[in-house]
Amino acid sequence: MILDVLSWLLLSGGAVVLVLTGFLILRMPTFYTRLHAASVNETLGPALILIGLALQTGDYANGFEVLLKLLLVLVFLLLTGPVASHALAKAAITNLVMPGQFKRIQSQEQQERERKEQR
Amino acid sequence: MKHNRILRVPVKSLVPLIMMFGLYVQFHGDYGPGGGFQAGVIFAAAIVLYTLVFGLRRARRAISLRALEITVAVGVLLYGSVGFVTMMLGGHFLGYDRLAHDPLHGQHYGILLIELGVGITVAGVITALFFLFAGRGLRPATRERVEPEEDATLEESFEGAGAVEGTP
Amino acid sequence: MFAVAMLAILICMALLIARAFTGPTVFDRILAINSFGTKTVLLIAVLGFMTGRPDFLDLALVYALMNFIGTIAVLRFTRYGDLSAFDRVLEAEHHTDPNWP
Amino acid sequence: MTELMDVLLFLFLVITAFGIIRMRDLFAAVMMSGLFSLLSACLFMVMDAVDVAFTEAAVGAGISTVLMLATLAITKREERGDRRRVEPLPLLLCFAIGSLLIYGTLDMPAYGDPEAPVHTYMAPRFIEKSKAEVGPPNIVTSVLASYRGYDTFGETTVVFTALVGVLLLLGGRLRLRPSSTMDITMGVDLRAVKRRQAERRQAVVDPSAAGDDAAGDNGGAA
Repeated sequence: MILDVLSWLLLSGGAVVLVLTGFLILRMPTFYTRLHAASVNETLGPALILIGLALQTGDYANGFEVLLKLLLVLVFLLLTGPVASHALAKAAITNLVMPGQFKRIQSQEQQERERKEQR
Repeated sequence: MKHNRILRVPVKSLVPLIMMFGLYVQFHGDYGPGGGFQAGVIFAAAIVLYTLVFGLRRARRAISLRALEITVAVGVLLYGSVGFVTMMLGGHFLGYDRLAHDPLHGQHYGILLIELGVGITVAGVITALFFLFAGRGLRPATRERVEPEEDATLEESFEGAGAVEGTP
Repeated sequence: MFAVAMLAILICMALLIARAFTGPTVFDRILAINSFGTKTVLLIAVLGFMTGRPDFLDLALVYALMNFIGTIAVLRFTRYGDLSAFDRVLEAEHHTDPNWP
Repeated sequence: MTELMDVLLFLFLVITAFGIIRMRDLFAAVMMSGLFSLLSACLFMVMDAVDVAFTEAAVGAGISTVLMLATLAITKREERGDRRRVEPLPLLLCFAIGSLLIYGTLDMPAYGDPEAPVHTYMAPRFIEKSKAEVGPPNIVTSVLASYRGYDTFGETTVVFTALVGVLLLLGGRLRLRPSSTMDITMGVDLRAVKRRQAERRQAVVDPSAAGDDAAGDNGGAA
């Protein structure tokens, strides 16, 4: 009973997170703000929903196996999601320049050029 | 090792796990979803992931194209030879009943072997396809090494070009 | 109870598809598709519990894996324009290493 | 709820398909086809075709995207040709064949109809006997590997032949392609970048031209 209530809370919390961050991904003005929303969408939402599902596995005959697989999926998502977000941000920073950040990137490039010329 | 450390560390630990998961799919196909084809694809996906993060040349040093050709042929031959053996034992081509005393056990062995053949073939083919397609832009390994000075600037030239490109 | 989560996942999918099509830059599309892959993983997990047969979580794992590989490949492509051009950067980095081929 | 899911997933699928057709950027189209593949895998999953969903997820979403990207590196990123021009004859042909196909689907049994020929011809026999004859609990595996072993052998040979063809076309050796594949990347002209770098290096060697060059670079960048 307590597990059911807890699982319900986690599932609905995950649902709220998913919908909110989905709207943020659609409505945020620049790429990096969208990335911020998306990384929450990729870690917190699945974590809440999968843990909520894991609390329900007691009702099934092969519950332990299902629990193990759910945790495996969760670990995999938590491992790859932030890595993919990081790679995305890095690729975006090298390829595309946002309005507010143009100066900074250009100065970095100049610094590196100067360093190389000194070498 | 200054490039992509954040990418390298998780991928390095993930690749063997993915390969193990591929083997699980391969041998669990009788009981759940999966089988030789899917297992081969997952196994190849692990190698593709390694190649994407650590570079084609390093992956090709580990797995040469010659070895892949042999692997692919071995997979198809394994499948075909199971059929041949069943014929030698007096059954039909690919009639697995003769592989053991109990027909059910024979079926089990037969399915296991041919799924293994399919898995080996598919894994080899997809890895080789990826190596061949991705290697089109690469210089041959036999040529002398490129000038490091020129290549060291390549990455930065991309960044610089991106900055110029992004100007409003 | 699972229906709520399923509905949220479907709404989130719709929003992500909208972002994938309107996305002004390539990176917005990649972001949307990467998140979409995570949503499909969740959809499969929740669907199993909704139908009462949570046996197919292997599939969720495969989806997560393939989504990750696809994202990394796309990022390599956007950054180096080729799936193997990255090798030149690595080579330049390792030109002092005698073991490098 | 299940009906709502079906309707929404099919709607997403149709929207994605139209989006892919409308798209001129081939790179974006490749990524969208990955999305299409994920969606169709979800639909297979909803229809309980687990093995098909497995294959679709493994091949369609991951590997085919990677192979398409590797192909895209060899070609151009933009679709060529004027797309506002409408050719009347192909359009008419497409409409005729399309309407014929839709007319043909009207005779098909409804989805999940127990009286459909698929469910009355061979399927009941497989379902009843496969446990006793072949063994594995997954009937798809027993049909694929045992009852239809010849077909699977043929498929494996097809995969093998595909590799042989690609090996014949692309060759076993790495080809020499200096930097022509890099030039089309992200719209960046690498030759121009290299030229600029060479000028910069020249400017370091020859200090008299340095001021001009640096000014020119900054002007180009700012």
